[in-house]
Amino acid sequence: MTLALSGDEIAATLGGHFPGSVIEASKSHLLVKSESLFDIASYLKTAPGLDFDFLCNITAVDCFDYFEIVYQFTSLKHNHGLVVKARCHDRSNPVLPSLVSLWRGADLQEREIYDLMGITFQGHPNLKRIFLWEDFDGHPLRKDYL
Amino acid sequence: MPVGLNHYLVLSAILFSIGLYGALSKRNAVVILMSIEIMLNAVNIAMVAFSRFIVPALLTGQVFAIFIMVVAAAEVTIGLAIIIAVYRGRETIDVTNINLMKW
Amino acid sequence: MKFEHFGTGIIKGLAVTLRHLFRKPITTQYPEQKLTTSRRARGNELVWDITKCTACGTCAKACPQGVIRIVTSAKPVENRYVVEKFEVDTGYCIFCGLCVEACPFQSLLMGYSYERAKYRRHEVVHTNEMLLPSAKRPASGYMYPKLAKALPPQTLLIERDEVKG
Amino acid sequence: MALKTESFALNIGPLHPSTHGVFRMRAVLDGEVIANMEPVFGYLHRGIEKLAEERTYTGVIPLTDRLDYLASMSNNLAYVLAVEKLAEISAPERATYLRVILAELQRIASHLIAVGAFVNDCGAFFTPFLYMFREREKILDLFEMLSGQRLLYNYMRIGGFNQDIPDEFLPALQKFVSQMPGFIDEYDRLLAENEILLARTKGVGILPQDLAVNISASGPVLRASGVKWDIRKADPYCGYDRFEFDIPTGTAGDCYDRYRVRIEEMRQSLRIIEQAMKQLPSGAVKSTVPYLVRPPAGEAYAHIEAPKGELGFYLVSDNSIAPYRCHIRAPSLINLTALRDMTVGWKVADLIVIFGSIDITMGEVDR
Amino acid sequence: MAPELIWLIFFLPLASFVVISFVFKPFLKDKPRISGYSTIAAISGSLVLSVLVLLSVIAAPEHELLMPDINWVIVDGVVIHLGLMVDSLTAVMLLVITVVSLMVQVYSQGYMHGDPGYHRYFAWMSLFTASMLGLVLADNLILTFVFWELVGLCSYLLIGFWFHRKSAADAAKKAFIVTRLGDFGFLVAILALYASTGTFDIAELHRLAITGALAGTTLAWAAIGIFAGAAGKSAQFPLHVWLPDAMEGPTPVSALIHAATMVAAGVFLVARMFPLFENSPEALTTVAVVGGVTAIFAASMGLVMNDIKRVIAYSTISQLGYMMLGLGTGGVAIGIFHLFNHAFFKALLFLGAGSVNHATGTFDMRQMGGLRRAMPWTYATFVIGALSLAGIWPLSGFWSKDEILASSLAAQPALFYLALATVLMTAFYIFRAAFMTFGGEYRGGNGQPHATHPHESSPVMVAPMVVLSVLAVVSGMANVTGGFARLLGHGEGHGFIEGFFGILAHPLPWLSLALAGLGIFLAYAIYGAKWLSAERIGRMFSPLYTMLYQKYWLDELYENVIVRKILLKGIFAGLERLDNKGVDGVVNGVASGTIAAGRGIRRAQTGQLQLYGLVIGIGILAIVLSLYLAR
Amino acid sequence: MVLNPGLGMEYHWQALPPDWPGNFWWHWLAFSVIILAFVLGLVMGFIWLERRGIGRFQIRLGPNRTGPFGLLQPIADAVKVLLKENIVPAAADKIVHWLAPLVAFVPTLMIFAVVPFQDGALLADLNVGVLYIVAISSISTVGIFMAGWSSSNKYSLLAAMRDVATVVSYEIPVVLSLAGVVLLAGSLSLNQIVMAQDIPFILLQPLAFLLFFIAASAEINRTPFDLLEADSELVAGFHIEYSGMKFALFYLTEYAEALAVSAIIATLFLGGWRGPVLPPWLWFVGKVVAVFSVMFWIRSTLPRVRIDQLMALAWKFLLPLALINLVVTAVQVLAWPEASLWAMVPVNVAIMAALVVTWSRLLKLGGGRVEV
Amino acid sequence: MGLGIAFWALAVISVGAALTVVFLRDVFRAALALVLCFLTVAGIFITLSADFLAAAQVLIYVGAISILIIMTIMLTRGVRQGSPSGKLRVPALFTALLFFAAAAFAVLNTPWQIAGAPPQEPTTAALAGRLFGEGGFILAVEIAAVLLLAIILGAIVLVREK
Repeated sequence: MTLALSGDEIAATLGGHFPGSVIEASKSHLLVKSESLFDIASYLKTAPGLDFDFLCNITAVDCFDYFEIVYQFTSLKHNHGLVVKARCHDRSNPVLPSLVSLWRGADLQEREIYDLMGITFQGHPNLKRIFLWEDFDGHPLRKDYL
Repeated sequence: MPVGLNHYLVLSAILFSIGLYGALSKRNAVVILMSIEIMLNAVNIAMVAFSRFIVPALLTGQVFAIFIMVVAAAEVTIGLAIIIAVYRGRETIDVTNINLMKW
Repeated sequence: MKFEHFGTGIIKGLAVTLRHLFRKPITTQYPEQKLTTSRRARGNELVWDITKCTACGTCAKACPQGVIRIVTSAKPVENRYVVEKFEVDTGYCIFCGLCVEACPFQSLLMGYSYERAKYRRHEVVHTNEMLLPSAKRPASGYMYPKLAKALPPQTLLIERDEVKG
Repeated sequence: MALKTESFALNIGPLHPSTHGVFRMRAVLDGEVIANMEPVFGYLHRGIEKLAEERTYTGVIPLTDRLDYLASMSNNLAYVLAVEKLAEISAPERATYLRVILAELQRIASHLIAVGAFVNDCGAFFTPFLYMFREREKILDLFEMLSGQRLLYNYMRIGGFNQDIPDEFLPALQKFVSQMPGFIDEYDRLLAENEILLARTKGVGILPQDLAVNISASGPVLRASGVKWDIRKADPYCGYDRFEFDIPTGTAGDCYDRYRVRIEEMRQSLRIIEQAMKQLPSGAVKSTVPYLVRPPAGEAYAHIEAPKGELGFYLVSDNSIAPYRCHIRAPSLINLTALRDMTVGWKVADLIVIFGSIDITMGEVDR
Repeated sequence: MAPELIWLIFFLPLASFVVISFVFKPFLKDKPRISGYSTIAAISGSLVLSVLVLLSVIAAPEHELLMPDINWVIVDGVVIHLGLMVDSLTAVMLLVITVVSLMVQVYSQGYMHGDPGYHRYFAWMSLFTASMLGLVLADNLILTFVFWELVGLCSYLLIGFWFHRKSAADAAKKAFIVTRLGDFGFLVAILALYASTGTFDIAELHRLAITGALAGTTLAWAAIGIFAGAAGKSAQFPLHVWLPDAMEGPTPVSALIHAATMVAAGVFLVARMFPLFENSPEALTTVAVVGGVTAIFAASMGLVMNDIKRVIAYSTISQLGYMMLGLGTGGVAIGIFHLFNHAFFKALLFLGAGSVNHATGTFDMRQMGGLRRAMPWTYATFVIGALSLAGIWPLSGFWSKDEILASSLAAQPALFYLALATVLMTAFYIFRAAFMTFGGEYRGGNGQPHATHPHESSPVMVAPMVVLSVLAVVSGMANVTGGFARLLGHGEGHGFIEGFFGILAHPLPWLSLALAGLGIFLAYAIYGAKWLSAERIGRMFSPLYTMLYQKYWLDELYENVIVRKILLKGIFAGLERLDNKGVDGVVNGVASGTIAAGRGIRRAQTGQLQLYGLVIGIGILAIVLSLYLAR
Repeated sequence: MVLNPGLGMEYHWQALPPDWPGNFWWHWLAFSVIILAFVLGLVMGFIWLERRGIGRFQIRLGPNRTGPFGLLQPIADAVKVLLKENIVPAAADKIVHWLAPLVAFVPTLMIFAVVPFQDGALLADLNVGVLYIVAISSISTVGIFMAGWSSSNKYSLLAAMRDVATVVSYEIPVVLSLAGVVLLAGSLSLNQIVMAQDIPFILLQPLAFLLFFIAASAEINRTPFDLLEADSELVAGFHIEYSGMKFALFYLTEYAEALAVSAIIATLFLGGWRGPVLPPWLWFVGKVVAVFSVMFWIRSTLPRVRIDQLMALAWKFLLPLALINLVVTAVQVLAWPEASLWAMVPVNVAIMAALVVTWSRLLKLGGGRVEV
Repeated sequence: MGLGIAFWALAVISVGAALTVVFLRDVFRAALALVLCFLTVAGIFITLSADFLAAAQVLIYVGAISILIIMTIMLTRGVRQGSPSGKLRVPALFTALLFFAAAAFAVLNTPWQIAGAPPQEPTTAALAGRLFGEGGFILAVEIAAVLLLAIILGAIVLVREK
């Protein structure tokens, strides 16, 4: 059974390395500052005992006030998983760091989010629309898109 | 006038002249090569005609024609190889732009 | 090409196809031969039992495509609303069967027939009488095991294709 | 040709026999060799994630049928598992076993198509494809018997199934399970040692193990690269831990390994089905679930090992009758991430083979 | 014996070469052993056939098998045959070559194990063996010369086998160039002979020389020219300088090429053309003198070398001098008999050196020592070889050396004393090497980890050494009865026992045995028991030691004086001056005129092919027209 | 026998059956008609046979609607194809596009001029028959190339390039493997070769048969070498832009080529029209159909090779083996005792097996990534 | 008569094809015309009783050379705009005409010694005898073989990448 790591415990270890980066930690997930997302992700990828080598899933949720990006990390080595979230509060120009340089699996998923949710991932090598055409207006998965 | 040796030889001369003109005047290297092939064919016709009309029992002319074919095949192979090599380096097969032999 | 098995692999494959040459074809010559569909078949139309329908609209709510339109009389008759118009736009229907599943009065059933293509687009919109069961439009046993029992058993390829590999 | 020529762009797709739907690859060729390749998506984008936000939880199930339309059962399963997780509903025991049987049958059906189409991409004149279709038809017969349709089953429900299996199902299934291994052996005789197939697939389109993990590949693609990762073992759902089966893995990560892994997985699926049939309990197939499911606010991620890979549904509920957000982790899409890396430097013919060996369904890629 | 089978002797190794080069090397890179096996198989086949040839020759020793059947080149009346000449000399040489080659190839299986150039090595070894066999089989001088150069080429390739080492590459070049100097003489001799006789046929030349049709100065110069070639190949003074350097090649190569076969080709050539020498006293004397001088000269240098392979190399030069001496004073049988024996024990010594090197990683004897215990087999076989080389009764070296001594005493007493001194030196230096290598305590090898604990080489390397050591013991018996000499044309026979012990009834053997014993004793005293300090003796004879150690400064002489001073500064500089002032003046004048003209004409040179074609076409037309009009 | 005093080429046309009514012109006309009928009829038969046969290999029925057993299907197809609109791409090189099907088809038809249907029953018993076949068949390539080039379509251009590469490579093994047969028969005339086959040459030249079968399949682009029409890669290859009558000609060419190769194999390796009991022409047709059946059996089974593997197969496998076969045959012809020809059969089969196995082991053909 | 018709037809077609090769701008079509020219020359060989040579002509020229030429055309750019004539057009034309005049003059003014003997029957065996037989051209054949080998190597070296 894939062990879902508790956000609290991870937050405790993360607090030492990246003070102030964790906004909220619960049993189910970990909410981090979007600025430190990349550092935390690279830490999670390599830290011994964690070894999250598999970026299972990325998705974005439009919560009106903010966009919430949900990362599902999995470690094939230890068979455990962790949910990390980050938020974008700027609705007009939401920006997050791209994780493509860590996990290339993020490539198409980030493009999909960019396309459908309109969140820009900085550092993505090929951030283009993926499902819709280039001059498509708007981002359909936003709640305010009709 | 029944068709005789002269007919073939004149045909050969015509083809050779056409080939000569092409070889001297065209700018595309491949076309030049093609013109040279026409010239070689013209020679072959003359050879075979000689063989047929002058020494029909010996076939010497046909033997020569075979050798000419061999040489033609060789010439085309190496010529095309040169053309491709030149094209790779110079991006053109226009012989007026190929003046490696200058000086 | 690597000839790892120097052609024996190719020969084995040829033997397999050769054996198939002597098997019975598994295809059906459709218009002459027809296979019986599943007893729970969800054919390409709905069958409506006008007598049981109370126009409650549950089916319309359950429909993910919104193809069911029900217009009832303004006044109840015998404590029931009368259906004035029950309309299914088969053109948009995805035959998911959720309406049949949702109907609390067993008045909506899936159709059993399938050769019901139409030439005009408006003909696919079925209303009232057109939805009633008939010999041409039998109802399927989808969600109704009793109905299903009465239908002929489905033809299964597994029964026909006896040859073992 | 060994000669260096001008490179030129070649559009493969969106309407091309070997793109398995409407997929487009914009390839830059140098002679026959792929110098660059860019996949173009979106020709079948229907916005299913957005549509799901407008439907009831039950009403989404027909939509999931249309994701990977070659493996609708698996999509149904993943979705209902996610909703059950979100709403804290559990299915009855009989339903759990049935779900395993159906999911594994679906896996066999999907792999049959995958392998058949893959060999077709290698240029076999439809023969293996048709042989495999024959077996797939038998599975579709079974599914039709259960759900009334052959492709878009819409059979699973939150908390179980919409109706119990008919009596004639189990005997037919038994017959199928006993016949199928013989057919798989036949496929092996036809293909496994065929020199041409070996030449076309061995060492072609290698996806190294570290790259496979890094691109989040899953399913047979990941396992062919030598990673022993199967959600049925790693994170068992539907009681997969009650069954004995092996996870076949490849070594080289080439097209041939992906083909072999799929063939072996079919055998393992048959093992699971046999066990599940023996253990199948009687009882209800659906637990009591309100007509309109209204899960508590929150979120849930449920994933299953679908035929193409890890299929996950991420659902967010705001305590209404419709999901607030429904995200689908589509294995077909994510497995394509490394397509460029795998194909550049190979020939056009290899591009088709490599693409075929990944096994995607456009309905799932574009959603 | 069918001639086709004799051809096969030559073609088997050649086929091996072809197969290795064109099949194994490109296609079976990962299976190097196969090329070794094919070489061994081919040479084994040749060996069997050679034995058959030898048997048939023994059965009818007077019968010369001549097969000048195939017309090779016909140019303007000059016919060059491809043919075989199989007489007793050839038969003996075939046996020597195939046996030693086979042993060396077997040994190489172990020695070259894991070398990246394994295929290449065996390809060249096969080619060498084939060429060497062709050389001894050839029936005319042109063919001989072709194979002569082929073995030279193989020698060049194999010396430079590890061409990435500069020293090896230089040594290969040096060997090639120095031997070419001699070959020039050989070629001139061939052409001179052809000019005067009109034939390249060896048998024909023999006949002419014996009947006296070919005589006088021509014959003398031709013989000396041939001897120049032989001296180059056989490393005779003053062309010996390449052979010590040639030790840069792999040791089995040294054993095969630079000890047993190729260097002996010079001796063979003189023997092959012996009727010419026989009828030219000047040439014969030259051969004897050069041989005798080389013998002692090389032996003296061998006294002080620290590199075991160089010691053996100088020993080889010295022994080749012996052979020449034997040829020059006693005739074919004596020289070739020594060649026959020498091939076995010298190959053995080289293989032993290689085995030692394999264990210690070095050739420097100062870093060895004490290998007696670590490598008993190598030790035993090496000592047998050394004893044979030193000429200890009844080992093979004794028999042939004794005959050379005897013949030189009879013909050239002055050279006899040189030879006697050589006996002493030979015994000394070879046992010096033996004691430094195997006696005392181990001194660490080249310092690499694997060398700290030397151990015996693999059986595949030891086995050939054992075989060769057996041969080194018994090969001398071939002439105990006088059979060998009889086979090669003269000498009378006597019983085996009579010959075996009867030789001790003469004083000469005792003298040489005593000198050899003295040499061994001295070596033991200095290097074995350390009664005398080597350094002190070295200091005592410091100038002499230095001279020997610097190889009489011959290399420097060649390099600095002849090449640099005389050639470059003297002749070339003079020529240069003439060239610069005289010739160039004229040339420059013409050139500047031409340039001036060219500047004008060069406009016509557009580089456009078609223009050239056009001009050619017009030219042809003009010629045709003018011819027509002129008619 | 002077057959055509008018043309002055009398020496080409050798003995006709003596009882042939009339003179040369009859022969010419009759045989032209016979050949046309034979080719067209058998091609239709082949199309039907292949579709039905592959259907049965794929456990389905194949065409069975038009006529009994679907026998009229090829005719229906032909009618359909002929009635279709003829579309020429706007960017096409029109003249070449028009000419291409003809250039491809005519030489294929010409091949049958030298194929004997029974003893002496052939249009022209050329004494250079085998050479003629090889020479003529290479012309179709030009037609295919013209089609690929003139369509202004990248797929068809790729197919054309593949075709040229294939033909240039495979001409050599074809000629070399036929040389073995010619050596054995001692004649280039097909009728003479048939006459020489007291033992069918497939037994005496099994390796040559294998090589010729492979190489010829590649030259006429039959599976597994059908790279120029590779439906999974190049969609339809060189005739992607052809429709209507022109497409029909290409379709016809394809099957006529298969028929030609079948006929050549039947003539050169299977003893041609020779056989007991049945009339010779029936034997001939039977053998042709048998060879073709093997072809579509293979087609129904095997995947397609890749272009570099195709090249590698020609240069590294077929060519060396063909050379070896030629040498072996030459030696055998010179040295084999005449009486024991049957003994040659097991020897040659053994040689073939050994060569194929060793070559397969020795050479790792093809494969590998091409770095850009 | 028939021979005459055949000759004239073939001659006209071949000259026309040759002119097309030289004057057409589209190189690809020029190459096709070249194929036609080769074929007609093969036909002319047949009228000259050289059957083996005709087959060889088709095999070598049509089957190999023209295909190589076409392939080279494909590999280079600018096929349609083709092959313009160079600056040497006029002198070339002059030379060619002069050559033709000279050759025709020579041909017509030479008293050829036409042999009355009938041409060889099937030439294949006779040709083989001439090439490989006693007193034949075996040396030339071998030289041709060496030439071909050299050409193969040369072509490979030239076209090899890097």
